[in-house]
Amino acid sequence: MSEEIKIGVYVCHCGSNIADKVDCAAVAEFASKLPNVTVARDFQYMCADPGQELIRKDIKEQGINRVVVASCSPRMHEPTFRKVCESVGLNGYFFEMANIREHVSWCTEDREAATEKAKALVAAAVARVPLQEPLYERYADMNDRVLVIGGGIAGIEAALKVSGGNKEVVIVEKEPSIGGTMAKLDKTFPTLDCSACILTPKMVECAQRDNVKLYTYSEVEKVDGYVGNFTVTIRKKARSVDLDKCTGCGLCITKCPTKDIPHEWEENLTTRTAIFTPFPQAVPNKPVIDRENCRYFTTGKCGICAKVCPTDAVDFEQEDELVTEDFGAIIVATGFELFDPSVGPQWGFGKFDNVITSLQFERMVNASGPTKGKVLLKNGEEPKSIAILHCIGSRDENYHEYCSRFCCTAALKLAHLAKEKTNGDVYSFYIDMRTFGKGYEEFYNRIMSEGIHFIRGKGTEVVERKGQLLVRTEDTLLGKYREVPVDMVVLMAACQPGQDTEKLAQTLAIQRSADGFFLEAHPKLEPLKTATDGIFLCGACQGPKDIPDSVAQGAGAASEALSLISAGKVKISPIVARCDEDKCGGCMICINLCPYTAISYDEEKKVAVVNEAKCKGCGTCSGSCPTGAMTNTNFTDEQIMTQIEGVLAV
Amino acid sequence: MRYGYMPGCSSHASSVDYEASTKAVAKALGIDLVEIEDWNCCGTAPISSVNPEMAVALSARNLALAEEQGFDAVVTACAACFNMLYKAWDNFANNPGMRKQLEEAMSDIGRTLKGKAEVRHLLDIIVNDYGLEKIEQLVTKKLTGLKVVPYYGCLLGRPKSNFEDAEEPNSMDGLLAMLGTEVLDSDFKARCCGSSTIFTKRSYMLRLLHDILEDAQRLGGDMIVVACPLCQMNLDAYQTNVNSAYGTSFNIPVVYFTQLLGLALGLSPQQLAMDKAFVSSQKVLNRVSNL
Amino acid sequence: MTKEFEPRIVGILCNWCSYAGADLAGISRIKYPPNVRIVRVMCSGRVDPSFVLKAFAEGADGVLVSGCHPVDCHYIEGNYKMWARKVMLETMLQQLGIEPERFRLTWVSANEGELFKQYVTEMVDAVKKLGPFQKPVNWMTELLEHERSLGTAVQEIAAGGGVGE
Amino acid sequence: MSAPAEYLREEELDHNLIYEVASFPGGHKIFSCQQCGSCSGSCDMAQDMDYTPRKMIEMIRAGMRKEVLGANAQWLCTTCYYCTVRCPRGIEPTEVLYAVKSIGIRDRGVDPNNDSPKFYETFCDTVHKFGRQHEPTLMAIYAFKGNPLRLMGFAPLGIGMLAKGKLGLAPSRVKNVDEVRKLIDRYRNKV
Amino acid sequence: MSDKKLKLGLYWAAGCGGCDVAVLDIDEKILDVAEVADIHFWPIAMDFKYKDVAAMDDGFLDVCFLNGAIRNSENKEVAELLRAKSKVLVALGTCACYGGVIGLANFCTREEILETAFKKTVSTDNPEGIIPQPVSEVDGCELHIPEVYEAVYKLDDFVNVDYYLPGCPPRAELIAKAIDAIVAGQLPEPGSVLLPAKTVCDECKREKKDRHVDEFKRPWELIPDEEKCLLDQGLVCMGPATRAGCGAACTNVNMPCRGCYGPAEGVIDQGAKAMSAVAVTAVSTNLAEMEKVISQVKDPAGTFYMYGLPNSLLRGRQMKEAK
Repeated sequence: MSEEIKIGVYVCHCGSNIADKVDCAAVAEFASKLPNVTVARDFQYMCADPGQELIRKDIKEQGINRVVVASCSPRMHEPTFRKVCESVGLNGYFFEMANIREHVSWCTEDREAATEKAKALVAAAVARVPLQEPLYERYADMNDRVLVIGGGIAGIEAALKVSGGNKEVVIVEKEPSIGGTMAKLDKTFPTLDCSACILTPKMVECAQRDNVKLYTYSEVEKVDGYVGNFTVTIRKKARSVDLDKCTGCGLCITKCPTKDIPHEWEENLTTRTAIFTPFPQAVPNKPVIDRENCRYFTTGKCGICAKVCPTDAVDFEQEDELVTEDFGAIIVATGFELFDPSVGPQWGFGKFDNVITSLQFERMVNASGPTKGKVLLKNGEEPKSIAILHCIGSRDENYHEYCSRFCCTAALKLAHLAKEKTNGDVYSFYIDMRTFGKGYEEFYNRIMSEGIHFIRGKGTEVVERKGQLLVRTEDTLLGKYREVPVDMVVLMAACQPGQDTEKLAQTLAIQRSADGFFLEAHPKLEPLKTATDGIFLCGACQGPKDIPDSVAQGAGAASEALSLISAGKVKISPIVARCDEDKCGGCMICINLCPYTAISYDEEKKVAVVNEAKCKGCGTCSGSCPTGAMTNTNFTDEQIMTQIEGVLAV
Repeated sequence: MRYGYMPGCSSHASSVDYEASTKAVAKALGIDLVEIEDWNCCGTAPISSVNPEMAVALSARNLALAEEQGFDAVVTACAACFNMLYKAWDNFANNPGMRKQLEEAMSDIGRTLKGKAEVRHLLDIIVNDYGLEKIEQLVTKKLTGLKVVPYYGCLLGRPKSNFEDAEEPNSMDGLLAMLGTEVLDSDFKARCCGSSTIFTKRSYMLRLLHDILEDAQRLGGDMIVVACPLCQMNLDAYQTNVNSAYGTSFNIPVVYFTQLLGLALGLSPQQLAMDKAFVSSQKVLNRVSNL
Repeated sequence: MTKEFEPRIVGILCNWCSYAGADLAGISRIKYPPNVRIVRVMCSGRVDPSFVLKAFAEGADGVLVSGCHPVDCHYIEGNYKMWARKVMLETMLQQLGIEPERFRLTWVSANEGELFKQYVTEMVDAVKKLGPFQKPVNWMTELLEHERSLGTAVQEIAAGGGVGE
Repeated sequence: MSAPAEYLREEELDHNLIYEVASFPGGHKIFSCQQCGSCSGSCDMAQDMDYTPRKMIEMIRAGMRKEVLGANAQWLCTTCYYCTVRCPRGIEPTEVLYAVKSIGIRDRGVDPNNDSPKFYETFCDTVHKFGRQHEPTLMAIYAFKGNPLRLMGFAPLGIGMLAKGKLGLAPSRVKNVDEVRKLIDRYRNKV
Repeated sequence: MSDKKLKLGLYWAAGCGGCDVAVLDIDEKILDVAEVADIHFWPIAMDFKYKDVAAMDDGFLDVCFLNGAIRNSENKEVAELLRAKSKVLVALGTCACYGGVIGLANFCTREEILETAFKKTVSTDNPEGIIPQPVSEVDGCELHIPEVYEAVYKLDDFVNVDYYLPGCPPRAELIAKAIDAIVAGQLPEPGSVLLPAKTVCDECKREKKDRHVDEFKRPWELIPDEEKCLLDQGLVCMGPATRAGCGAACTNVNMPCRGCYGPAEGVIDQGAKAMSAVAVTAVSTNLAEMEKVISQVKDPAGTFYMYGLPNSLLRGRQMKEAK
């Protein structure tokens, strides 16, 4: 650098805030003798207009090209003084701040010691500032399309809200239809309105809006790029049915000869055909062929569906298709899955026919479900007594330590439905009744009045004695051991992260918390953001959530995405990592260190490459770069080491 | 792997039959079981009740002896010894406070414990180390026609175990099926027989024994098969007490898995001390061809 | 009797938690010993062990590195990376004859002004007990004496090298 | 006759009890009990206990020392460990009850009509003597210590065992029995 | 360069002599050297006396290759003498450049070393426990031997060095290349290292992949996979933090790099950088687990400063001023 370094040092009194404890004049006097210092002043209020003007004047008149302000915390006024420099054409990063208020005057008793410490901090800033480089904030273009992964109620809500803001949105759903778990429910608490009645219109709207594109039976394969400029590869699994040609008449389904496949969507309570639509209100309401069970695919013979199809829509030759789309923001709404209670043999699930999960019971009481809304035992009879066991796999260190949150109220709803449908004895075995939502406690009150037997004690074990199911528990309020004979047991299985959560977390480079759900950027203040810019969360993929919460989050995530893409540009901080290709040995240590996957490896040059748009400037890579090739702008090794020399010079 | 054998106190008294059949079977299979020199009581339930730390320390001495004598694993056929030894090993390995305490206790008696020797149950050794395939080649008599109810009790799988499931133990099932028996699955197979409190609270414990025996009878089992001397003693010797208390007439032989294995390997009932049980198994065995 | 030994301790603090925590101590007017001189980095994950060695080489009597609590890192897990370095650095410093009390890694969040004070106070007390970090250590004197004794003549000769000029 | 109305008097509660129990191996997690009753629901003996295992834990937590040590629950525990493997909070009720038994024996806080402590101490004494258990000695001492009639109760079994050669009459001994004694004394004398 | 023959000097200070052997290893190239250069000083090969050097004019030697560190007053005097007599002084080998393996002596005091060398080794036969002194009287005569310094120093601690050619020893072809460059007058900026700026990883063919270590191992504890990066396999390898030039000689034969070519360009403390890079490969979110894994690296200072302790920020073990 050929230009002569001229530093201006400004020591702020901050009224008496600093001056009471620090001899500001002495500090300025001390600074004036330091190398490269051209002017050193002390002043009442540096952040006020006259103070700022002082700096501007010196830059203009004395040719000051480096500025050091000793005042408050840089977390407070660093941007202010950067702007001051920039207003007269000096790069904002030729500025350094010494914190002599929070770190000196306000926390030190002794005036002499405080002055000494202030001098050290000023010396460090003066030592460091000549090494600082000009840095520039930059902007990248913003794509204004939004991807929603997951077409349950949270994803649907998010998509509709984004679309309502006149932005294009794409929903990727791995199942053949959108709708998610909510589509399987019968009634919804606490109002007991029919789930399908409130969900179906929203599903249909997704299909009808022009700016909403649905990819059902599809999965996100790969995500490249960064906030504002994501490039996403989507795998459209071969449906074997041409959606454009198919009218959804259903003839193929009635003619399919393979009819004994367990119906997953019906929680295996019934069977389905090999070509099927999961449920009557499916969107799109068009079938899919389950190739693993289809005779055409397993034996090469059959093909009846193709023969009967009036529009020639069945296409056995269809293959998985990879499509690439660009987005500015991504909303993750992949929901949850139900804990498998057979993991704990004590509950008897899988061992006894009449021990079922909450979702199975939900399908049973649903009028469009496999039993047409009747509660039936395996032998076709109606149960005279039903036990509902709370906390199966929740609040249990052996399975999931967390509370699944919605099951208590859901159990109340199921207790109500069980009572209503069978008029038998209904027992609810609970540890604590957690009915936290609006109207939920009132709902609890209502259900209690319906004559349900509430037993405060975990249903620990389900055994069969002489053909009778017994629920073993302690009635903890009475302090008595009880064995309750029942005909049917409903297990309120825990809400747990979906199986593909881990894979998706890797694909998206977002984090998961210890419980396996996706991790939000801040549990209170950024519940919908992830640590990766431009990727948002909503619904039960972040943790157990009921419908009202999922809907609220869906709308919230849409708002986050809209607010981001509406800005039109992505601002990129100049404090980033940079790799000196000449020095980089290509050891790849840094690549795994980066939590934002901002560093990649250039196979050809055999060096690390930083994507500055993804980089957040933490400097962890430079902290472990063995060659010094990776530098952290404004926090280079040299700058920090010089600063260390500086603080120790006094 | 060198196995250091810990017979346990009952091997000299109430379970001489288990001991005899264990040794006979080990010999027939060629498993080298060398008795740990100078082993002591494992510190089972009654001692744990007096002081749990004392009990763990007693087991720790056995582990220390096994280490000193160069064994890689302590093997016991007794579920209670297994439970205590495993507890000592687990505390030593995973509970720093107890580790320190045990180190002190051991140095006090001039021993050192490093936690090198594993703790294994004989059933685990036979089924998992030796393996069913190898045994099958040595089987000379299939026990076809025999209906057996394996009974595991509590301590093979609980609270912690290195080979058995806590809720659904099954190590014996495969072995017994391979020997040609029909294996019946009892809901009570992992329930407790109450042996640790039989001396002090007998009247309560008979209920537990009754339920186990009743289920075995319901299933139509010819005999109950066990892998623990306390289970055997309890279910066998107290059957008459159960009968008089409940008005039942159970007469179900309770045999050790080693005894059935021995029979299949061609050993005689005498070699396997099968005459030591209170409820005779002779009738049942006579029914099975070529025994 | 001369003035009591006042150690000089270099504090390397992450911007989001510990630097903010130190700010909070000031804002709350919490008084603590003035011996720690703070250098700001964006994340404790930025702290290259060389910085710690550099501080000692420059005569610091102690080095305090502080970051966000585990799981709270603003950059997700930079603090875990510093922890990894710290574990190794501690052994290395010990091998280099530096007492363990002279280097410390702490977690201080943005609302833990009191805790910052506590750590600083503890560290200052501990280092005071140890006394100054010896610089130069005795074998360094040799080198420094040599440098002093270097006549200008030798320096000129030394500087004069260069082929073909 | 109904018991007089009682309430828990704070001054009669022993808040140290839970710490004492927690100091035993496997006792430390007792603080996190959520009182769900999984232990009692898993327990084959809960129907015969005066206080269920869950209630025992709550009473320990409350500091009801007298009631806890005087209960029969711990003596009915068969140590089958179902509660331990099923506890959702990782508590080990079996170990908690071992601790309660141990404290009871040490402090002589057990109901005098309960013979269990005598049996357990006799068991311990026998091991102290031989280093191993010897059933005939155990039974003889236990009987004479308490009610001699009890020996009669066991007699039929004993005779049967004798006939089967299942009572080793000569006790098997540990050579270095001093070591075993030292270990037993170390913990028996521990307060 | 004029058509006059180069005047060459070579010297061996505190070192093992391997560098001199490396010079000989340039094989027939030595003949080319002889064609363009006259060797005026090379005690290991020819009979010269210090007084011959002292008699030279300052700057008489065109180039002097000096290997070995500075351990005693003789090393230092000769280094200073040669500096004065040479136009270009090249620090040859890691000892001269960075202190080298013998720099590990800086973990001990001079007293500890002398005690060990003259009294404590098994083979020592020194009943009177005599430790040689710089000045002693033998048969009425005063005997002088060089004074052993408190520590090991690198060459540039005492004299200005023009070029650095590290390596333990530097590969013969690198020496040959340096001589070529001198002859051709194509040397870089004074103060440079005559090696590529990259690191050993750049020359190492192994596949680097997961960059996560669950367990650190010593080389004898496993037979490493020949394709995969050694660090990924849990071996502490200095390759990432070591200057290229050796052609990854060690990792090619399944041994981890020990760092003998010194720090990467511009790096102040090779050990600290290497340590930082190696430590983070064990990062997990379980602090205790991490501590366990990292503690498996038993001797971090000895490992990471094996070749460069005198060149590190702290230069060696910090020893209190004797009271």
